[in-house]
Amino acid sequence: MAADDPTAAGLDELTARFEATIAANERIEPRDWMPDGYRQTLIRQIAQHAHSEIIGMQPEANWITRAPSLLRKAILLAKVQDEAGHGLYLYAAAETLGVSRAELFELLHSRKQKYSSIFNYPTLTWADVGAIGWLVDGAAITNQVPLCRCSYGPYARAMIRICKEESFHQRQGFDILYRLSHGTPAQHEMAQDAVNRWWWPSLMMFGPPDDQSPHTAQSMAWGIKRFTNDELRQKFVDMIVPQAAVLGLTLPDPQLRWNPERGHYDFGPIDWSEFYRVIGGGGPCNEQRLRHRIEAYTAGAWVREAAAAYAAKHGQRTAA
Amino acid sequence: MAADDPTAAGLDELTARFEATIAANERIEPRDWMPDGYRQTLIRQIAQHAHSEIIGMQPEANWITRAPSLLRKAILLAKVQDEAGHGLYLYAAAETLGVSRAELFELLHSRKQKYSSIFNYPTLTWADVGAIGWLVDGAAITNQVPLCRCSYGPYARAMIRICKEESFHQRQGFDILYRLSHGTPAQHEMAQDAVNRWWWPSLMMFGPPDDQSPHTAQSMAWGIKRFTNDELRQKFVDMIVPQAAVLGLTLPDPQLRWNPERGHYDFGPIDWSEFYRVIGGGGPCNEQRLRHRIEAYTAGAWVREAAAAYAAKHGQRTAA
Amino acid sequence: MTTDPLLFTYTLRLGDDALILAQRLSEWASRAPEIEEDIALTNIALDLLGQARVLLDYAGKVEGAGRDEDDLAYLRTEPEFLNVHLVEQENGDFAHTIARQLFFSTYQLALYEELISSKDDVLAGVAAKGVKEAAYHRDHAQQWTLRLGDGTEESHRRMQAAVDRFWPFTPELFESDEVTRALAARGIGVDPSVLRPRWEQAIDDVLREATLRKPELIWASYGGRRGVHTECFGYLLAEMQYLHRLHPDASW
Amino acid sequence: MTTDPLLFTYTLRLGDDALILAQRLSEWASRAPEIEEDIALTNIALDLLGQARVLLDYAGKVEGAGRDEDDLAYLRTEPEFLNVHLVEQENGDFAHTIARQLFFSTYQLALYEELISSKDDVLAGVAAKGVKEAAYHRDHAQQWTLRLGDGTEESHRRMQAAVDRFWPFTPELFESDEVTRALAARGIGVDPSVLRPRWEQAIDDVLREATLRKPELIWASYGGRRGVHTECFGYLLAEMQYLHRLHPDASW
Repeated sequence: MAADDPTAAGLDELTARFEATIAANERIEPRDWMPDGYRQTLIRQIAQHAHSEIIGMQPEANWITRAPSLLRKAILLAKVQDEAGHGLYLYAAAETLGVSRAELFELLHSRKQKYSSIFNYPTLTWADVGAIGWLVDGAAITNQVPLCRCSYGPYARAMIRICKEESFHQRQGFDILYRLSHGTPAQHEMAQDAVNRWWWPSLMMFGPPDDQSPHTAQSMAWGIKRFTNDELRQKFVDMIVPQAAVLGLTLPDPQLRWNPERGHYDFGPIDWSEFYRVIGGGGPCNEQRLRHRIEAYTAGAWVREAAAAYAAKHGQRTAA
Repeated sequence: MAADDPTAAGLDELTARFEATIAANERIEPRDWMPDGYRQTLIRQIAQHAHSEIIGMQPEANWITRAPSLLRKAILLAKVQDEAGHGLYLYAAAETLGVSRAELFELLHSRKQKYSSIFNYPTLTWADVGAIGWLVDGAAITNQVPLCRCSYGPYARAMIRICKEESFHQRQGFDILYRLSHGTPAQHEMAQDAVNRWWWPSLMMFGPPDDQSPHTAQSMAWGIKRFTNDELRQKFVDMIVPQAAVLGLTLPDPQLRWNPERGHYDFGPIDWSEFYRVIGGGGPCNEQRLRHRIEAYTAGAWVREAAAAYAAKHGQRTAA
Repeated sequence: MTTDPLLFTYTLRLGDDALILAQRLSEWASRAPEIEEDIALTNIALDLLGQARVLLDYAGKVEGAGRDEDDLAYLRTEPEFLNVHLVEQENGDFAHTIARQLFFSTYQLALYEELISSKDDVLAGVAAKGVKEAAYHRDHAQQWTLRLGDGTEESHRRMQAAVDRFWPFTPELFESDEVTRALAARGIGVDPSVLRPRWEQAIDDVLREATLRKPELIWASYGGRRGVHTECFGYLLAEMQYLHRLHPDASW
Repeated sequence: MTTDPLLFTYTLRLGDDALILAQRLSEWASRAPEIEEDIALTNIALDLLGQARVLLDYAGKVEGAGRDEDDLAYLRTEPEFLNVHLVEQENGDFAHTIARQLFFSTYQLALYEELISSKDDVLAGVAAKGVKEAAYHRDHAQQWTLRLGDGTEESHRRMQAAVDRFWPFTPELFESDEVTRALAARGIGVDPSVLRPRWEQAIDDVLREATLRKPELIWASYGGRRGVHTECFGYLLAEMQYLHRLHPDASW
């Protein structure tokens, strides 16, 4: 879209230069020419990531007013604020590819772009805030750390900032669960119940298995992705299992065990029908999350209009 | 308004017949001729009474969802329902005088008609529900029982139905306070605090002292009013003081004592500046009550329009 | 301690449905679009609360652990409530409240029509009284569904949105499990799956007459019968139980 | 047990103002009109919550009865909270939230500017840090007051309605009583009545520039400093305290 209209010869040269940059593990910047597929893939991925930050505020915001201590309330408020900030970085990164925040919102609200399906599950107890921090942010970090080396510069730089904050979040989630697990019996039960509910959805956050993920090869060739879905999922499981032991909580998978030959934890089969159902709109909160988002955005329209009108008026007056 | 346009001679005769009816303690009915002042006085009084029932739902509805037992919740729900019913009777009685419910709502919402100032105080604790039942409904009954003999038939008949239900309400309020007063120390304190806050406003419900109530004489001559404000206030005090002793609660008036010569309880001076301030819009909830009312009415406009449209359409279809 | 755990669970489910819907309806008091509706909504809330009180009282007796209706209403935690998700959903606008009521009362009427012949005297008694109440609630909701669906353009749009919104919460009404099947086999309870055809027929008829589109089912909300609720429920419980819990040693 | 009851009361008042306004502002999370405002409102809430934590912690120490910040936030009942009515009022629309913030932060900034020279090190410390925070909050609210007041016709109408709505809650900010007078005399606290001229001037200027009408004062709401609140406050407390109270023996 933002590209020139090069001759066929010019196009070959541009492509070669683009591929050389990728091959050299250097960064593509907004001013650089890039193939349209690369651009579209990045827009889709960054937008989905940005939307996930914005929608992802909801399940946690659900517990801010009810947080059981002031310290926890402050930490949770700061976390939800970070998510809004991540959304901003990411929409800004997407804008460098020639698509505006307003357009992306429109695509989110009309269901033409997605957000991470994990946020279509409800936060039913305070322990869910812990489970989201530990498991969901844990999975997010596993996904995102390699993105800090993504071939597209603005995205990679946004991810570096985001990953720093996410690792705080994961530690805070762990800390919440640790306190619950070592607290009263009711608190322990709350923690275990939350982990039981969030474990499998967290594993699904890495996307479908490699043999059902047709775009992975291209994304890896472009340096957008560095590992396959299954590789990342395995990294995550290997990270989480020992942490669960420290927490004193079990993971709801009887087939989970150390495999000394592979040097990894084996785990049971994932219910991919649930994954596709939730992606397709059949999660417990799909409707609710999007409705909440659209209602908030719609209710704020007059505020945005007022800000625009004031800016226009103010400009005029200064000019006059 | 609904009256004919009689000649001067005819007017004399009508006036004489009207006054004879009043003198005979018989009822004026909607079909009867009546002086315009009589009609206007009644409209104002019945409308204010109807508005009070409708606005009066708010302070009690405030505790339905938080009622501390299911039995209390049911009783309170039923009471608030009764108030809506009383509102209906009274608007219907006013309509017999040639003014529609919609017109009366408009007068309420534009502050051209008033409701009882007592509802401009907040219900801060569950005990306030008891205090309203005991004191506010007690004062209302004292006011209303004589209205069952009001010279205007539809109003008198509405009052007979209302008074029956109000006496239930007063007993229930007493019962709430009795349980609180004889409950835990925190409950007792809650009850005493509520009585402290509601006592003086209840006394003000009877209106200004007789020497500042210029319309009383005319209303009594017309058989609308049967007792003066001060007479009713004294009746109320005489009824309440012994009940307070049974409740084990004190009334916040150090000058309150039995006067054997008068055969009544003496009580301290009322702060009429507060009365006039609250009437004039300066009570803690004037703004809130009217805003709540107008918001509910406005939010329901589309529902009323739909019902009207459906009725019109349905009529057409039946006709076709 | 529990003398009949299945009956206890079953009775709680019925009682919680009634209690929680009564709680939601009572939020309308002083906020209805006309006085007549303030009266009607309060009336429905009162009927349901009355049913809830008998059912929770009975559940406490069946359990045999000395819990009364207030212990069960005020001192259980969220996962101990067994109502369907439909009844806990927020009121929304008047159309939403009507759609929720239409779906629930049509179901409850069919349920009580069957439960009337329960071998359990208390449940049969609740049903015998409740069948008249549910019929009135259903009629009220039907009439408003017609008026709003076939009223103005705005009311049609709002009513359709409300029907769409609550549609995914209706399959849970008919969910059958070991509890309902066992009690149905004993002639005490009703397996709600048998009520579905009657419900579908009635709802189809009303929607059609109201010029409303029957929604497609994209997803269905389940979990209430096992104590797993939706995010709005915690707020409802906090409001309902706060005062009672604040004074643990008090009677009211 | 209380070593300095006046200081305890005074510190609680400051702490409760900050705590309750933080609670109200945090209701906005995920609901703001744009992402930047989600960040800004959360930021203000965080600043206020931070102030509240220091103040409540200190109040507990002054009291000397072993209560910590959480005991004071979660285990006091409504009449024990000493915040002004302004901060407990419901959020309303964005204009309402901005008007409430403008009134409060303009007051708090003036207060902290004085409190900075308190002889009490903790209060002086809160003020020293808080003065920068309050200045930012005030600027944020001022900018939005200008944009909304002098934006569109709709935003002007909404902003004026918001200013009118909260105006009666502003005199309470400057209420002086034996507590404030005694602490002011000891060089520890500020008698808020001295802040009023500065506040009036600042607010007058903003309203004028925002093309808004300064409301007439028809009534004024008082009572918060003595623990008498408005009807909306009980709901806020129930939501805030429910979970903590549900687990009396837990730590989090």
